[in-house]
Amino acid sequence: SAHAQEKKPVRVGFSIAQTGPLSGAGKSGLLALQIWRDDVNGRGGLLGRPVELIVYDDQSNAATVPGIYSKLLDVDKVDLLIGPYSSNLTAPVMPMVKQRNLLLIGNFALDANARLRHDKYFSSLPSASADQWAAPFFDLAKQLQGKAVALLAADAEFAQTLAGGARNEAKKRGMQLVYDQTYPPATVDFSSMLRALRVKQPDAIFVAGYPSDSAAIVRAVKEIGVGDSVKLFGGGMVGLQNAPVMQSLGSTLNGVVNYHTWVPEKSLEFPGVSSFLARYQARAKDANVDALGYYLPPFNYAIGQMLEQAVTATKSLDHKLLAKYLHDNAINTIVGTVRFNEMGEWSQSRMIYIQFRALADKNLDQFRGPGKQVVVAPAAHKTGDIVPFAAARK
Amino acid sequence: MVKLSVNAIDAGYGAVHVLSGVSLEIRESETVALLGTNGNGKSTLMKCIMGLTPVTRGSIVLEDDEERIDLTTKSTQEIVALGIALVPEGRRLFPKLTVHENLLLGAFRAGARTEMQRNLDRCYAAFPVLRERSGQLAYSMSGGQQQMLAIARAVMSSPRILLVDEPSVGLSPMLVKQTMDMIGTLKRELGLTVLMAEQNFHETSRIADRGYVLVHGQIAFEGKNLQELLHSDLVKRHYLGA
Amino acid sequence: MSLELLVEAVVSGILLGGFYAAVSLGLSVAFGLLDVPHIAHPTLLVVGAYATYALAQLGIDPIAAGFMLMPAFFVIGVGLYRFYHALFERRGGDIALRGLAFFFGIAFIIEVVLILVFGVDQRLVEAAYIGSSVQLAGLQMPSRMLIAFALAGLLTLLLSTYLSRTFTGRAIKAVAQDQTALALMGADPVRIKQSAFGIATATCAIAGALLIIVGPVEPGMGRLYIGGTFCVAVLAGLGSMKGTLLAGLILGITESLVLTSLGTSWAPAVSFGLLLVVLAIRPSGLFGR
Amino acid sequence: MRNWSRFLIGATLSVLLALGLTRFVGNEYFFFATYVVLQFIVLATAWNILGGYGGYVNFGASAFFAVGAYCAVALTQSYALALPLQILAAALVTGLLGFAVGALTLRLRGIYFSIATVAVAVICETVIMNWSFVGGARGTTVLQPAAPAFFSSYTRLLFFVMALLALLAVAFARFVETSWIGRGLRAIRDNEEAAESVGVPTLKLKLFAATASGALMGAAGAPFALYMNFIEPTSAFSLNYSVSALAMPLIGGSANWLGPVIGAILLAGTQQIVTVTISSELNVLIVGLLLVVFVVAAPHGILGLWHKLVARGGQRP
Amino acid sequence: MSAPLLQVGALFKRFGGFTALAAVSFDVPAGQRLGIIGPNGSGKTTLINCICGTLRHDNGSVRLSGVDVSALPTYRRTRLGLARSFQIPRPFYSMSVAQNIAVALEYGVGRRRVHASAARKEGLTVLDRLGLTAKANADVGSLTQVDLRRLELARALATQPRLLILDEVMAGLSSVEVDDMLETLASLNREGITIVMIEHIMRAIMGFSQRVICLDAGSIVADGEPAAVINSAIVQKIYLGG
Ligand SMILES: Nc1ncnc2c1ncn2[C@@H]1O[C@H](COP(=O)(O)OP(=O)(O)OP(=O)(O)O)[C@@H](O)[C@H]1O
Ligand SMILES: Nc1ncnc2c1ncn2[C@@H]1O[C@H](COP(=O)(O)OP(=O)(O)OP(=O)(O)O)[C@@H](O)[C@H]1O
Ligand SMILES: [Mg+2]
Ligand SMILES: [Mg+2]
Repeated sequence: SAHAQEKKPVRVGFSIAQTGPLSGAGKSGLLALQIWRDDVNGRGGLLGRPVELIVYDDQSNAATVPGIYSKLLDVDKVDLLIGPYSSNLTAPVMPMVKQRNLLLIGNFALDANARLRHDKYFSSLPSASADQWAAPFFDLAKQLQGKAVALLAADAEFAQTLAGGARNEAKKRGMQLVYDQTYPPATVDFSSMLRALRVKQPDAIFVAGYPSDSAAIVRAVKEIGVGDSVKLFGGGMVGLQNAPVMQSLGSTLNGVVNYHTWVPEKSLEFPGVSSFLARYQARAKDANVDALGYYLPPFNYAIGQMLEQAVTATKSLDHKLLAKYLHDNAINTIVGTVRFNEMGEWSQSRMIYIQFRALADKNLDQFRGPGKQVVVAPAAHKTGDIVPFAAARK
Repeated sequence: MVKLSVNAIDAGYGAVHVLSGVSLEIRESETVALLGTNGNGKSTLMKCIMGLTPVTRGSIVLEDDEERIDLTTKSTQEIVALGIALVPEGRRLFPKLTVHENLLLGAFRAGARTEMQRNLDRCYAAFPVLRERSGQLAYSMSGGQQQMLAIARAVMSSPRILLVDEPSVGLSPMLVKQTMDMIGTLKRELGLTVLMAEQNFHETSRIADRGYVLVHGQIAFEGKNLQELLHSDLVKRHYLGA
Repeated sequence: MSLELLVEAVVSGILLGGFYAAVSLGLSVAFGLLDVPHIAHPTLLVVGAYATYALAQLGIDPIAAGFMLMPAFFVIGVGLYRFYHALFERRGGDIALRGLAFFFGIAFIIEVVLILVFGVDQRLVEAAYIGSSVQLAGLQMPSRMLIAFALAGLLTLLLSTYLSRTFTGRAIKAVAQDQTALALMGADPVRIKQSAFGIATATCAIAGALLIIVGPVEPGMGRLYIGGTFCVAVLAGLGSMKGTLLAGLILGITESLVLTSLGTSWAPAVSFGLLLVVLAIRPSGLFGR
Repeated sequence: MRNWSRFLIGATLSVLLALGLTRFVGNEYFFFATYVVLQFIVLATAWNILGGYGGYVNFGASAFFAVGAYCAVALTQSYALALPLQILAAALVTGLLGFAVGALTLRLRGIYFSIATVAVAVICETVIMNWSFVGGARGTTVLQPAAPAFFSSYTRLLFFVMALLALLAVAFARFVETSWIGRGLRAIRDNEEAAESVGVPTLKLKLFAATASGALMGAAGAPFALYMNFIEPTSAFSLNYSVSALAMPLIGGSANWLGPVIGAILLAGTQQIVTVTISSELNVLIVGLLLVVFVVAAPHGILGLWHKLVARGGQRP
Repeated sequence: MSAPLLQVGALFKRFGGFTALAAVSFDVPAGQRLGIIGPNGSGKTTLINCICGTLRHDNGSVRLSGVDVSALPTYRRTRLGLARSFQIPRPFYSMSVAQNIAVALEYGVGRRRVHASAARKEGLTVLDRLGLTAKANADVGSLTQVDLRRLELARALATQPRLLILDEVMAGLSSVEVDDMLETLASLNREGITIVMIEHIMRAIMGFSQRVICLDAGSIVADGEPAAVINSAIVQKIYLGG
């Protein structure tokens, strides 16, 4: 590898939020990509050249993205591109890569290619659309004989998209939306809303929210209660995957069923993931990021692996060849073997729903082992049966 | 025995020299008039005594039985604490506080707090309209009412020496008389020492013991008693409309 | 909407309003009374929240932590004011606008320091009263909101008594109106302002504790509270403590009613629309002078 | 008059320069970055007309910017209007919004006015959030059309358009400043009642300034969605626009039309550079420090500092 | 016969529950020199504010040359030839003395294009009249209270009024200065400007007015020849304290 160091590096460029509301996940993802860079360089780099990351902070603000990606392409002349974290920030990049016919691996952007149908876009998010994302939740609701559904979503991009999916999936299964409300960002007190919702006696409650709301809603549920009718509570609450939030909420989380991408359960022990997490967790404290790293980091490491496998196999940095390879082959990553469909989405959705069980308070380590975040859907990865909300909270 | 002496001071604002070599003296229980036409430095002199305008040369000394204090080295708060109060030009009330609140603030200095109630009664007795309007915000008082409030507020601080900058400005003739009477009363009853800049020489001369005339930032004339002052050419020319 | 729901919404709104008042009281002093364009106030709240978090990690109760932090915050406030005074007030000029930009700058700097020290993740605290509720005349109310309301009431009472009953308090009310005149009353305007700013900042310790008791905090959160806190302080009529409590309650009740009835997503428009309406009728706020 | 002719020559040269740049600069990134700086020149200059000259601090610049942007989006979605018409329409709508804000000055002074503009911004944002036609909270994709023949990319066209807008804004601000309008606004800033009593039609002037300022801010926002190929409320209503709109004139010097230009170039330029160099939480720190240092070191803006230095230099023989 | 220049008809003004003006009516024929006196707080300033439109009156009418101006904003009244000075001076602080005048010159008479050099000359004439020439380029902040009053008057004059209303412009002037000012005002009056003057300085009122009105508690209590008004029992009692 001493030889590799002398060669011109392979530059991988992207922006990721290190400040602003998206920075919590963004920073943990960045650490994962840096670990991948170190790993790949340890293995001798790509095509015998060292890998260099060119990273900018987009401040969680979509308005900075066009400038940043133009800089990456026109000034830094990067060899490979990764999208910014989250859908809203990816949107401005899509027309650029389409126009210039470049390969882009999207970073947890939901349904980013729907409009442009760019043939060199690939997603790292294990779900192709909002419908697909929400579907397992409603399967669970069906399983629990749920008919009346309440929907509560934050008035912001991701939550609204997901809520759209939830509405479709509920309708498909003939369920009735008895409450469907959007709440403004920075809402402090959810008790009024929960009371209004409780009156409608729903069987299932689907919440799409961001970290601060998610925590506040979960607490309000404990304080105010949601009524005896509710058998399934949870859905798309961002933030309940974050270590500090989970640790603080502790037993308050019991019974909540929420989406996730990876948890330490038997069915998700893909090769390499535990060793990655061990290395990640060792560096997390110094980097001041999420201590567990279950949500975004494995998938960001996987982004690196996707590029690595394609480049190594094709022995080329030609985007056309790389895209073709990614379309045609199964990619082995620490989050499993991935196949892409023609839209660049995962051909098999792997969004999982977990139920928090038997949690104690003030204990971060309990989340490190199985049994606490039981995968209840989809069937392929299930490690336990769903328990109705009230029963799971006892 | 209290005495305030201003010794050959120079003062000004940056490049503008206003006072040069001004000396004067105010002794206990005296009422001293400070005369001088517009822009000659009367207000500046008073501000110098209060430590609001820096003195570039000379000293201002307050003497009593125990000590001699050079005021030029003291801050305004310290000077006020020594029992000197100023009714400033332009009134400088707290516009968005009520009349009552303005008066209470007058009693801020430690020495005045114990006598607050007595002083308050005294002020309300002298200016009944202030009691009537005690809840009104100062800015909405009429010009003359504001002037009364400014004087009353200074009295609230139980001063030993009271500096008054043109108290009669904006007051009706009747109130000018009453104000002068009140200052006279304070002097008689409390032994208050007063330095008063005033254009209304006619009314001033009813209570003044003696006076100075300031011309172009210098003391142009010193009247050792009222008679001397009344007969000074300068005064005749400028104030008595000879 | 049923009557029961309405009553519950109003009660929730009152509690929420208490919280809004609590986070705005310091601003009512610093901005309302002292005329300091303290746009960094919400950021100091977040500092208070993180400081509470740090103490809570040591096992100290968050409310107790808030009170314990008050002296330190008083000192921080004094220091910040001295800095501001030396750089702006003493030099004169158009301080209102420059001060605004200055405090924006300060807010950004503090934000970065918070990121560097605590990271960017959300932080929460735990306590017995978080996640529990109290049965009050048949209504179930979150304990943490009740605490927020009680503390807001207490702070309002203390501050308004202090301001109207003590000499220093009255001087604080006067100091922004005419400093020279205040000096002529025998008070040192700079020291008066300094201690008032200290007091204003000390309330950020308690209010910050409330912030993290009520919900998770993150370093950039201050920005979300700029509109709200200034709205409350202005609606109150600058500088009135009772007005601040009342303005907080009005906003809280409005928001709660809108959230309970249909169209929750319109809550901000309704609250701020209300502010416009009040200003149209009373151009200097509810208790403005 | 001679001053004006010099200004006109300068303006013409700038247009030619901008046009030349779109032909001869190869690096696309240049246009992405300078577009943003130009956009801030328009925004800061527009803000200064009401805030700097008239003393009414508008704290809701982001509302004007975003409403302008959304107005253009709505028109593209429904009528596919040409860019100049979009800008015109956006200016018209935000001009009306400015007029409404100007009407607030009828009763509200000082900080009360500023907070009212914040309220206006929140209300506008809520409306957009709930307006599904333009994408609501989720935002919507607005693809750039093909670039017209002369320009090799659409971003270059946008750069040129923004350069024209900046010139227009600056010329307009300069006209206001040096004409009777500017002197009237200054009197209003000093003392409104006294101004009125010497014959200054205060309400009319304020309405004029608020309308013009609003229209220009809206125009600055109109091409935003095309620049991004996308729009969503959070970034369009970013606090950044409101802060910059007042910080830039302040840093440059708000008494003169050149002040906002200098402030915008300095602050927006630094931000652009920092975003792609230091690029971490430290870029927030740098903006913070910049604000603090400049308002402390240059109380009358950079122009004020410059005049002071020149005056001092001039005294020395 | 043409209408009087100013007609005030049954004017009412209340502040909250307090009635500051109660049915004030009077006419001022063109060319008259009218003095208004009255105890502090009797409503004189409020009256002017209502006439000029700075305050909106609750009831009644104000006519200029027969035209009802009650609904017009202040600036329109100014352009119809109505100018006033403020009792507490309100200069444009960011401007020099000359620039203060320039604004009034430019806006006072409709909005007209004043040629720079012509305006400068016109401005200088006005400043000269009031003895402010030497301070033309001075910062307003450095003026004394009395100069600020002169500036108030100069700025009002620059709007080229037919009717000039002065609120205590002579407060704080010494006798000589009062005489100077009276001289200036008299010459303005000779040029055809109607002048309404509020003043507490009796010498000025008596030396200047052709007619005097006395207000008390918001109502006119005396109106007529100066000597008759001054000697009336009511004026003696409420105003002069004789
Ligand atoms: N802040 C200031 N800056 C510069 N010059 C000033 C300032 N204040 C006063 N002056 C100047 O100082 C001189 C004296 O002013 P001062 O106010 O002491 O006079 P005065 O005798 O009180 O006059 P008046 O009768 O007008 O009150 C004046 O020429 C005035 O222009
Ligand atoms: N905004 C206001 N709110 C309440 N009261 C007011 C307001 N403005 C004036 N007043 C009251 O109205 C009365 C008349 O005031 P005005 O200023 O007209 O008196 P004035 O005759 O000019 O007195 P002066 O000779 O002292 O200037 C006073 O009692 C005053 O306190
Ligand atoms: Mg004086
Ligand atoms: Mg008056």
